[in-house]
Amino acid sequence: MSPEAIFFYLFAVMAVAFSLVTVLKRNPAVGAFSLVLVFFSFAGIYAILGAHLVAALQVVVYAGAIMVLLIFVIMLLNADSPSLDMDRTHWTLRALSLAGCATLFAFFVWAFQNGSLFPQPGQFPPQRVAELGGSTKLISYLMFTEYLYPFEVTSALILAGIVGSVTLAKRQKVKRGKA
Amino acid sequence: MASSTSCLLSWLVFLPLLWALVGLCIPTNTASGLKLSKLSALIGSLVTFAVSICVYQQFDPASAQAQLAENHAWIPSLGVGYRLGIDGISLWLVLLTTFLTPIVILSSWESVEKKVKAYYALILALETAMLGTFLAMDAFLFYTFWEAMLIPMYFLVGIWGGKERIYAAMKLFLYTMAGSLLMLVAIFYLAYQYKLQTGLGYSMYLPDLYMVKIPSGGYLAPQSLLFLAFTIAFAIKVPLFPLHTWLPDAHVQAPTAGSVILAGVLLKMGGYGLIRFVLPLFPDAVRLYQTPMLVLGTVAITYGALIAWVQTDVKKLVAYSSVSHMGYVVLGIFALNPTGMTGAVYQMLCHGISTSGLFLLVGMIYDRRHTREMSDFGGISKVMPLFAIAFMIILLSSAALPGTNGFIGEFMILLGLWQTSQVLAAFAALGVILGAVYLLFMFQKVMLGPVTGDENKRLKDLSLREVAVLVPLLIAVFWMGFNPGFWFKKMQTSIDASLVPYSQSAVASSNAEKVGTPWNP
Amino acid sequence: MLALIPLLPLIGFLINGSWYALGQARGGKAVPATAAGGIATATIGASFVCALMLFLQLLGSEEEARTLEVTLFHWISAGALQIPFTLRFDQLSSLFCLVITGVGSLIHIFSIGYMGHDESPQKFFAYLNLFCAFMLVLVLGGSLPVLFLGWEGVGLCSYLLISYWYTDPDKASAGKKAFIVNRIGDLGFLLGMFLIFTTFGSLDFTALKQLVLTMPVSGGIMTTICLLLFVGCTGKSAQIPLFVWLPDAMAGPTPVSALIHAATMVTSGIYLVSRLSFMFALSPDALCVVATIGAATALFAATIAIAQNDIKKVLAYSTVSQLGYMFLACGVGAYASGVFHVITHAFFKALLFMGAGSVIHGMHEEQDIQKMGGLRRLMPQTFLVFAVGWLAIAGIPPLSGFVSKDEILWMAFASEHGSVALWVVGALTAALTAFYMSRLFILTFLGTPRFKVAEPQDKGHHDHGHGHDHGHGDAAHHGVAVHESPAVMVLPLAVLAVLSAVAGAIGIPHMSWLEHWLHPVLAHAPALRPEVHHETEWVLMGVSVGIAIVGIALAFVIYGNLKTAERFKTQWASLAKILSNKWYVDEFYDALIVKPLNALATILWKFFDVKVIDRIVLSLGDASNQSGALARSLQNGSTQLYAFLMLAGFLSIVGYSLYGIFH
Amino acid sequence: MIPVPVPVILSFCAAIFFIGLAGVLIRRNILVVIMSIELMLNAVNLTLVTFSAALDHPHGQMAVFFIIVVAAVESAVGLGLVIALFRTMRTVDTDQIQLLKG
Repeated sequence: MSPEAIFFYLFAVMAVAFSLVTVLKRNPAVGAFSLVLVFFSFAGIYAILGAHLVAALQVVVYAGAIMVLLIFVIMLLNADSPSLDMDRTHWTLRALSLAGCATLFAFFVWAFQNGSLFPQPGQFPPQRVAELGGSTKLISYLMFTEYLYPFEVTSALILAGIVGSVTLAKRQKVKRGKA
Repeated sequence: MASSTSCLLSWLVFLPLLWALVGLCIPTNTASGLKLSKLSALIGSLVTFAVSICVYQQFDPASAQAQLAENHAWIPSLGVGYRLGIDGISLWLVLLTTFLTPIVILSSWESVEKKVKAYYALILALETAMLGTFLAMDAFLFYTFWEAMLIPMYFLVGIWGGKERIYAAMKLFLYTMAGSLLMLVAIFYLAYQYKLQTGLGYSMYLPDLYMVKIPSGGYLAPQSLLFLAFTIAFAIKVPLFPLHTWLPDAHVQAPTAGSVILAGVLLKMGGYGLIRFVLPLFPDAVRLYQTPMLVLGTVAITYGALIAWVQTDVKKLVAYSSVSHMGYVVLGIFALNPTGMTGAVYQMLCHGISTSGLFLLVGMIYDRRHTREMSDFGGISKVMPLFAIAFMIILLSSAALPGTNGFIGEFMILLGLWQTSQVLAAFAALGVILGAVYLLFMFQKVMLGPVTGDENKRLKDLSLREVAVLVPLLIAVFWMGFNPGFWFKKMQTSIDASLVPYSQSAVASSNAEKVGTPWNP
Repeated sequence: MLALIPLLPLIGFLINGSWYALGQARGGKAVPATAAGGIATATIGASFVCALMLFLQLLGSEEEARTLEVTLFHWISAGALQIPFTLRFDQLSSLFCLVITGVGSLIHIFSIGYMGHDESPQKFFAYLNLFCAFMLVLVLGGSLPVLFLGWEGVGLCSYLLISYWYTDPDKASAGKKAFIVNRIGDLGFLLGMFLIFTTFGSLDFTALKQLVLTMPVSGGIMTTICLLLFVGCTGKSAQIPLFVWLPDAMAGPTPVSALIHAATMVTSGIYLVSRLSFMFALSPDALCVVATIGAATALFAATIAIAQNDIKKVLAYSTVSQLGYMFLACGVGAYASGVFHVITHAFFKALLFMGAGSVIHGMHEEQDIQKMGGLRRLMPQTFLVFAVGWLAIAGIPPLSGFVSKDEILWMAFASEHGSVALWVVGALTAALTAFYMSRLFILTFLGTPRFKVAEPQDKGHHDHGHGHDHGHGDAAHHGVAVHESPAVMVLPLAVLAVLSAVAGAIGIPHMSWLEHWLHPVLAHAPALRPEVHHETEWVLMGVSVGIAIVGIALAFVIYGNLKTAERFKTQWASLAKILSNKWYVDEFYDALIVKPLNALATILWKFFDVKVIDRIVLSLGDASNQSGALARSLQNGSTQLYAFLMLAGFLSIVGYSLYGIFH
Repeated sequence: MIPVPVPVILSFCAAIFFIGLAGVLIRRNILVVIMSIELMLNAVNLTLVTFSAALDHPHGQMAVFFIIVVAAVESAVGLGLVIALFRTMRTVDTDQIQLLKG
């Protein structure tokens, strides 16, 4: 077993464990911190799979930006609300959901083991990627050539997101009496 | 069929609607404007009546064909056309409609106070829908008008009705709608069958549909199922015994005009539909279901009459009496002989006159006392002698006294039925007794006895306007009672034609092939 | 001219009716009875003149030509059903016409006096005229439907006139009862008419007569036809089981009782049977039923009449009883005798009723004979004419009642359809009739007044006391100022008294003009039973005279002295109770038919219609509501539920695909 | 070049995905729900990267790039919504937030 494989399994076990903590832990703050660890594990797996740019983005955007936002919100709401201490959904729904998830998970695992998913090899085997200067360079190149328009649209999307979240989160001059 | 040469029928159908639209433009924020809008509606309905008289004069009683026909393409790909025509049966129902509408408008002159303009517009729109239903020669057009009729009726009951008006309007709407959807499916089936059998494409033209051969035999054969689909739709409208419960609610809650139109014209749609669609389309199924239908009709007569007897609400009594009287119509139609059929058509007209009259009279007294409970009245004859006279005459017409219109209808229906089934005729004739029972009980409770209560003592007798409303009906009662030949002579050919599939020779060969149909002899 | 007979009264009705509608009904003043009554009497009088002239014309013509016919218009025509509105004046209808218009005219005149103080005399006379018109249509109608028009029309007028004083609920109810009971009979009439039409294809009397003779029809159908029609007769002519309306009908004004419920309308059943005698003659079974019902009714009603105290009720039951006689006559095939009795009965019963009316008028609306007595001196003229009527109905020769009744009894005994039993019942009835009529006469006119006689000069008071709902209280306190009726009332009585006395002349046995006259239109008189000898007739005649005298004598013995009467009454208390309660027939019908039907109707309405049929309809609506509610519970706003449903959907798609893969 | 069999990686992704889905379904705290959604997104991302590597094609990574961007925006807007909701309803309990209840 190669070191990469060992690292992969390490990260995988970590990710599963911390995601379970995220989902099951009552306190959302603890959940948020476990989630950061999940994100880091994912970043490691990306790196192992050769997607270095994605790994970097994962760390920067997810573990950095998104998590910070989340924790801010948690703290913001936690400050004046005892209702954050949540119970779970109705037990029937919970039981059925867990059963459904488990069944589907089993199905997927079974399908992945038995399916033939790789019809033909792609245009960019690792040697070629190396020739072209590494995956980061390749991705960046593609981003500004083939994916230029989606890339630009993304900026518009982010802009809309910024405006939207600001508008939503802004304290409005609410008329009194409306719950 | 001849291509359209005149558009008289179109004028007849759409004139009220056009007039209603014009009437909506009259500003009614002043008293004179209000009066003008009423007047305009009245004139509109009178003009329509005049047009229908023209139609009457152009009608040729010798021909059983649809006359004054109009034929324009509408949705050619589905075989739907704008096709109008008139025959001896629809002629009288059209005249009944145009005759009753001015009366109805005049009768609500003072009793309707809110949303006056909309009220009259709706009545005129309703007239258009009713006339369209009677004149449509295309199954789809018929269905369109048939459903369109419900809309103004729904609003008339729902806006100007009594306390429970929303419930009643909803019930009326949904109940009749449910029935007619069955009919719609059956119409599509027929159009599809026409396409299969002729290879010419779909057609909803009635004479085309009459030629469709539908497999028959057994209570669940295609023909029987189609028969049931149509018959349930029409039986709800008639209304035939177990499908009648919407009627008392609708009648009690509807404003006077609504009740009059409902009883006078809308119920006739059921009988008309049976004659126009069910008899020519499904002769085998009709013969198969003849006895059940006759039994239901007989039950309706006694059942409606018995229930009418124990009512305490005058209007409900009249409503149940309608159930009883319309039972006769079903009997006359399903007796399947010319006497019964003539009686049925005549009974429809008579019921249109006499029950409308009863509703108008109840409405007049309701306007004065704002109650319909019999126990609130007593000895009204004393304070309102003219009202008493009119009431008595209409009541006798409803009780089918010889010399009034009701007698001719019931006599002929029972005579026709007697030729089909003597036992059922004997049972149906019990309605003759029961009719007298409930009407006289009502008359006694309301009109006779000592004058009770101060309010009753102060009642005013009929005004000139109310007399003008009633006099045409009273004239019609006696005219129809003594000179039925005037009416029979225009409908005879059509009635005979509609019974062609049931004549002896047709019965003999019915299994081999459908012989004659009314429109393609 | 023929059309004028019914048209004239109709015109009178229209004049009075529209005058009423345009005048008094709209708040105008009441027209005096003399004016309204004058018009009405003039029209019916003119009608009488027409009838008389036509009758004379018939008399003068050949026997075969004694039919006048006029078709006014085509009434109903649809396919095979052709009913022209034909009036036919022949031997039978001519007699009825004369009686109706003649007696009718007299009663109209009488009413001018009797109804002099009524609130709306125009209405009364309009109804009366309308009645005459319908009655004339009934007897003149050339076919069954036309007859039926008159038949129902007279029923209507009877209703209107019985409940003429409608502010009294009892009187209004009496009218309603009359109409409804008549309607029950009419049902039989209608069905009989249908059966005739489907059997013979025609409803015209002349055509039917031909068809019946030529078409072979099974006896069963003929019997059914006759019995159905006879059901109609029992309704209109107040026979068992439908007689209950007639006594109640006395709620109407007395002239109405005289005209409708004694002289004319109630005899239309006999008219119908005679008119269709050619059919009845073919059905011995039907005849047997008719005779039995007639005899039973005669006896039954007579027993009730004994115990009644209302002067009009006694006469009413007597009418029922006499009508029974007439049906007995028809039932044994002696139609002419039946018609004969119709005529004589019309005279003496109208006389008795109007005499009673005169008494009631004079006594200020007092109708209880127990509170009368001694009117002989107070109302001498009425006394005199009433006595004639009494003797006539009691069967004292040579008055008309004796002649006609005796002939019926003879035929009941001797006819091939008759029997000794029928004769015994008839004779017993005759005795009872003599008895109760004498009782009535004694209690009313003889003896001493059993009321406080007021001073006759109290003129102003009793002029106002004629109102129908007035007078009882006054009588008790101030005494009754009995007065003889005015000439306008007494004169018609006198005419009728003369007629009652001499009318027997037209039907003297063995030289009966009437029988000869009616011979062509009626079925042939029945053969006599072989064992009966002609000498028996004289014996029986003697017996019936004897019976009448015994009855009268018995009444004098018992009621001549009121103490005897009281003792008699206590001796037979239970029987008296049953009789005065009319054998509890009304209660019986009420408990057996009316109440159960009403209960059934209520159950049908409140339970079956509302709780079953409508419930089913509404539960269909509810069902769609419920399913909507069910679907709505999915849309509960919980995002997680939606997510779960997505999961479930995905699961089911996967499951379905797997199922597809493995199968 | 891939150190472990592709099905194993994919199964791992599925595991994370369904843990996330279970979190969405069983938790009523809306913040935890949002975090669970992030988990699911990450699982999908890893799937894409895995396929990208297995199929020798960088387009999978491109998709992940865009997904990360959208996820960032999503969480920004989503958390803004949470704040707005909390402000009006004083709760982050999904059972209480049922404005769309029919």
